[in-house]
Amino acid sequence: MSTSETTPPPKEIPPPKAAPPEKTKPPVPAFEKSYVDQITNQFSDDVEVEYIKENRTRVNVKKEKIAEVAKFIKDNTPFDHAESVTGVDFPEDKEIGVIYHLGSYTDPTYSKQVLALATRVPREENPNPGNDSTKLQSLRDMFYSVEFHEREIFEMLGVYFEGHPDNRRLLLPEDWADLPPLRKDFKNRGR
Amino acid sequence: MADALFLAISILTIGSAIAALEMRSLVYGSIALMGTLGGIAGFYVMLDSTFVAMFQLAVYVGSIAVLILFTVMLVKRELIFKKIEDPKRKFAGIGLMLIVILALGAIIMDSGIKTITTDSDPVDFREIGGDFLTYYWPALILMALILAGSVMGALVLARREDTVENEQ
Amino acid sequence: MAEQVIPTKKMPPGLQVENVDDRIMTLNVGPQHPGSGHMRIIVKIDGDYIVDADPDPGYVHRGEEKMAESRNYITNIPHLERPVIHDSCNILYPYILGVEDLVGIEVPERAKYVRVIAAELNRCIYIQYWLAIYGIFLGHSTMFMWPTGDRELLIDLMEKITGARVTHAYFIPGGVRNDVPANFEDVCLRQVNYFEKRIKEYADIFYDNPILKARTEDTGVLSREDAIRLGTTGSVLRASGVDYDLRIKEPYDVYDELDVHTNVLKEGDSYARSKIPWLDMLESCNIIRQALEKMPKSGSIRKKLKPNPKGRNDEVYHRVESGRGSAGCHIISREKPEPYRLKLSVSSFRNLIALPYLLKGEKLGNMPAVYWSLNYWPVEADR
Amino acid sequence: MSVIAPKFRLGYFLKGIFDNAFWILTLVTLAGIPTIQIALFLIPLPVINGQLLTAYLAFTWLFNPTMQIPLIKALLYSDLFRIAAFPGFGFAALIAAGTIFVERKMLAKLQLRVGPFYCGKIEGILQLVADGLKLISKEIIIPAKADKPLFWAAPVLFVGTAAAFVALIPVAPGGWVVADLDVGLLAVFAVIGFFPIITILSAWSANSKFPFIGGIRALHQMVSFEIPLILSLLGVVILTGTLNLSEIVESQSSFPWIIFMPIGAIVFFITVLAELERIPFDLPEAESEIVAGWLTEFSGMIYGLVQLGSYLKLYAFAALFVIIFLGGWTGPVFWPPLDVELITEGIPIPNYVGDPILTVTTPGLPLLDKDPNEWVMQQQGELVYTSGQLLVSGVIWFVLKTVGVIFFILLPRGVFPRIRLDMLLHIGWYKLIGLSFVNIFIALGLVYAGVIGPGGIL
Repeated sequence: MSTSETTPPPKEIPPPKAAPPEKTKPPVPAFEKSYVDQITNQFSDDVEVEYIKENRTRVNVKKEKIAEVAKFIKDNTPFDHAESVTGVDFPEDKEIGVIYHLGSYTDPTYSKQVLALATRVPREENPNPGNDSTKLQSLRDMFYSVEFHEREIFEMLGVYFEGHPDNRRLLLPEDWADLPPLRKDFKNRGR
Repeated sequence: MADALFLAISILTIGSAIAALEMRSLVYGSIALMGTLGGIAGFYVMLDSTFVAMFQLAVYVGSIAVLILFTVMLVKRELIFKKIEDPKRKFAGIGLMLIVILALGAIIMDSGIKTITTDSDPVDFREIGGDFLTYYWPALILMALILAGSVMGALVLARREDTVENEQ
Repeated sequence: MAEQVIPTKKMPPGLQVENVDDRIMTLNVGPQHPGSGHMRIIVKIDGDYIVDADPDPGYVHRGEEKMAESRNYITNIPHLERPVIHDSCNILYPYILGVEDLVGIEVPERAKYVRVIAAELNRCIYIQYWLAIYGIFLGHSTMFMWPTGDRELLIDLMEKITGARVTHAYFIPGGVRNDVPANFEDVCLRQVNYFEKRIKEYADIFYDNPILKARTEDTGVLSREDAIRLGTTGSVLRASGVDYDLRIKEPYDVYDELDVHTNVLKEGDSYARSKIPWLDMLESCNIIRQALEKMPKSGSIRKKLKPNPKGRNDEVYHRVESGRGSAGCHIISREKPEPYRLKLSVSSFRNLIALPYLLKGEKLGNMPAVYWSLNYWPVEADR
Repeated sequence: MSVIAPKFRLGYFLKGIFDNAFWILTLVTLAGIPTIQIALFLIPLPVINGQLLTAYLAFTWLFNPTMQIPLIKALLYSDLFRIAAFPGFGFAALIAAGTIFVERKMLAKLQLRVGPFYCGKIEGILQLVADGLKLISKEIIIPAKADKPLFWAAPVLFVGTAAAFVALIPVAPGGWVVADLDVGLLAVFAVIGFFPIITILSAWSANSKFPFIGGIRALHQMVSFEIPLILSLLGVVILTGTLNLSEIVESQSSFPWIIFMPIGAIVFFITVLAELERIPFDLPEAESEIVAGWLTEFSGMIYGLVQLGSYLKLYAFAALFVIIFLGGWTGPVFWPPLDVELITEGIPIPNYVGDPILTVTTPGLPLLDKDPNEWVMQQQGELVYTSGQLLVSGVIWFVLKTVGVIFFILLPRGVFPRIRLDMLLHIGWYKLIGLSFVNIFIALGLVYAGVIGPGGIL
């Protein structure tokens, strides 16, 4: 399957932060900006607005503050459930990104909005899932629906979620001993 | 023919009774007990009382044995196959059985039951039924009502237990 | 809940039971079980009551997301519809919308209507299949045979449109793959009308059946608050009284030009959850008829796409309402022909979290009714 | 896969054939023929035309055309024929096979199934044979930790008990029943009581979880539905004053009991559905919950035996319903009654060339002659009618009614979903027992009002 050899990952993938093209951006939508501003006002240093587009916003958070920000969002904005949790491997930055997509069922005015709450955790070359520094606080107490998603991220990318009661594997076999398969250095056979 | 049949049924009854006591597996023991009860039904058939024999089969083999089996299967699995080997108790039991058989046999032989002869016809179950429906009808109705009442009562009791369980 | 440290040695979950009371029996429902689908539910029962249920998906895990990272945007189309081949148009829809967003291409008006018609037909096909299995799970073999029979009508129709019976791969960035046949409007209208007449008969034999009502009403009740808290979607959510349908709330393509109604029930039990898809089918028939009426009779069916398109340096997240609920697709793109990361946020995976929650405390006889009323498709959850 | 074994040698092959032939011949000579002779010694042989039928005479008469009819007649009235063929196993198995056939065709009609419509040449009758052959030829797999003696015994006992049930069913007037017991109905109850035991034993012996849950469910279901089953039949017993099934049928020569006790009939029908594990009550075999219930570990012919037993049981219960509530073999009769001479000896027809005798012969299965007992009984005034007065033979009426009841037993499979265990027990213990008590009180009321029953006006 894959090897955990220490060949450097290919260089052609530019990191996302490294390319902020300064073009004439479309005007920032007011409604989306209002609820993002709530978060930025509360956590001025720890959060960074990635983009505010129509119906879609993204906020990058430091990994230590993710639980606090999530609790603030849960308590002060109508976002009440997590739709999706995406884990992305960035071998260039030696980081793994975790993106929570939050939505709202209770407030009809927010029904189009999806707030992406993103963070990065350090990545290790020789992963030992659960026992290395690739750890993140679980948002399960704030958004219960991330339970299975976080289990999936754990097995697919090796991000251990502290505070998650059930960090077993979900989709992979119980005796999976290889690299977490969604990391970029896990090579598909024949590709 | 009748003698041979009697012998066969006796061997079946007594043998399966001994087996019911001696089997290590409780399930097989209860199956042997069913054999015993069935053998007794065979005796009733030989005595020309099929009515009693069928009741014996329906009630004892059909229902009581199911209850016994059901109880046995709810017992822990280790207990079903647990060996109880105690030769002292075994011999004491056999001796006690012999004493009881001898005593009962002596009493029966002594009581003169062997010499009783009667030519009157055995009572047919139809007559019993007819009497129940005609002369003793109040008793029948009373019995039916008591049976119905007891069933209802049992159901009420069972229901109360059920709701308690649900509350838990 | 107490924090649980990962055990160093992974045990199969079925063998992890220690110090369990003798009253509790562990049943492995699946993967070779007629009532589980392609998954395993580890059920612990105490008498007739389920005390614990642990879903264990992953038996049909294909690694679609990993596969998508090494294929370009066009060659990703056929394999991304594999998770739900019965609902292939709808499972492909968010990906197509995302790719159109990334490469910046407009879709012709006629193609949008064709897409809506194909998506609604496919939704009916999926729900019929789901309903058939729901019927046989409840021991109602007539309800197994009728939907599988009536489903053939729409499959024939889809075959006329796309050329394939099940896996269509019909939507492409910039439109649809090929135009509908010549007399398509008449044939489609006739088939859909007959289909609607047929599925209305299901009420007589299935949905109004007193035994079915007595059996599924008040079982597996999911309250409105819990449905929101668990983040469920689609029919499960709408059966619990939350009015949330992406076709209305976030209209994509031409759904904002059509008169779409959604079906919401308040009860949140298995019966309501099983009735919502059936009502959705009737609604789909309405949508198809409207779309057929409003569809431009001629025009381009797709925009010309330059070969091997590259995305821009961005990320997009698009959602559609599939046969089971919201299907989202999160594409992180670099300036490359293939996506950097593609995440399918599918409704089955989101609804699965409600299964252990609902099964705890139910009777064992309710397990199939509750499980399949979640509108769960194991292959989709595994991806 | 090689067709011929690699070590194949013609000499070994021939030697094997000769060995087998030698051993078969030896065993037949040493064991088979003496067994047959002992059996012939023990079996009481009939007297035909004043001659005791011996084995030698039987072989001789087989080729004598004048003696073949009496020989067959003697065979028809022998116990072996009754057990094996007509009222017993063969007849029931035929109806059971027909039941499977009808079930497939009917459900195909109801459920838009295409397979059974296009199966095979002659309406797919050969499909049954193919199924049977498949079951016979399949390997019998026994779970590793199963209790082997019980696991083997349970299907055989199941079929045996079902056959014992069939043996108690009379199908035609004149004692066409294998076991004509005075307490036939009680014997039926006794036999029914064996099914839960066999079920729970087989479920326990498989040493597997799903069969065990299925067996416990079957036990719950059968035990709780046996009580309303027995109680619902007591009303008829009170009215007829007999437990003999043939006499119960004969008491319905004017009207069937379903007219007076519809409640009992409904209760009995529902309990029959539950005892047979048919579809609204097929919890012991609920495939989406517990794989196949107590049949999960059965394979090959063991499974086939259980299926055979359950279809025999289906026939027996349907026949019991017909006997008790629908009047058994009674059908429309000639009215006014025919002359006795017309039935027995025949009336000479004047001005008719040829055979001048007009008789009423009995169509139906007791084809060749009327039962001699029947005539005697009629002379004694015990029978109101004879089979000669029936428009159609009683057996045909019986089969028609039984098939009708079987149809209604099969019908819910296309209409209802499965119910849950607690609903089932609730129906059994609360509703059906109460209704059967109502039925008993109706019967008692009819008796004490003097309308019907022993000494009643009807």
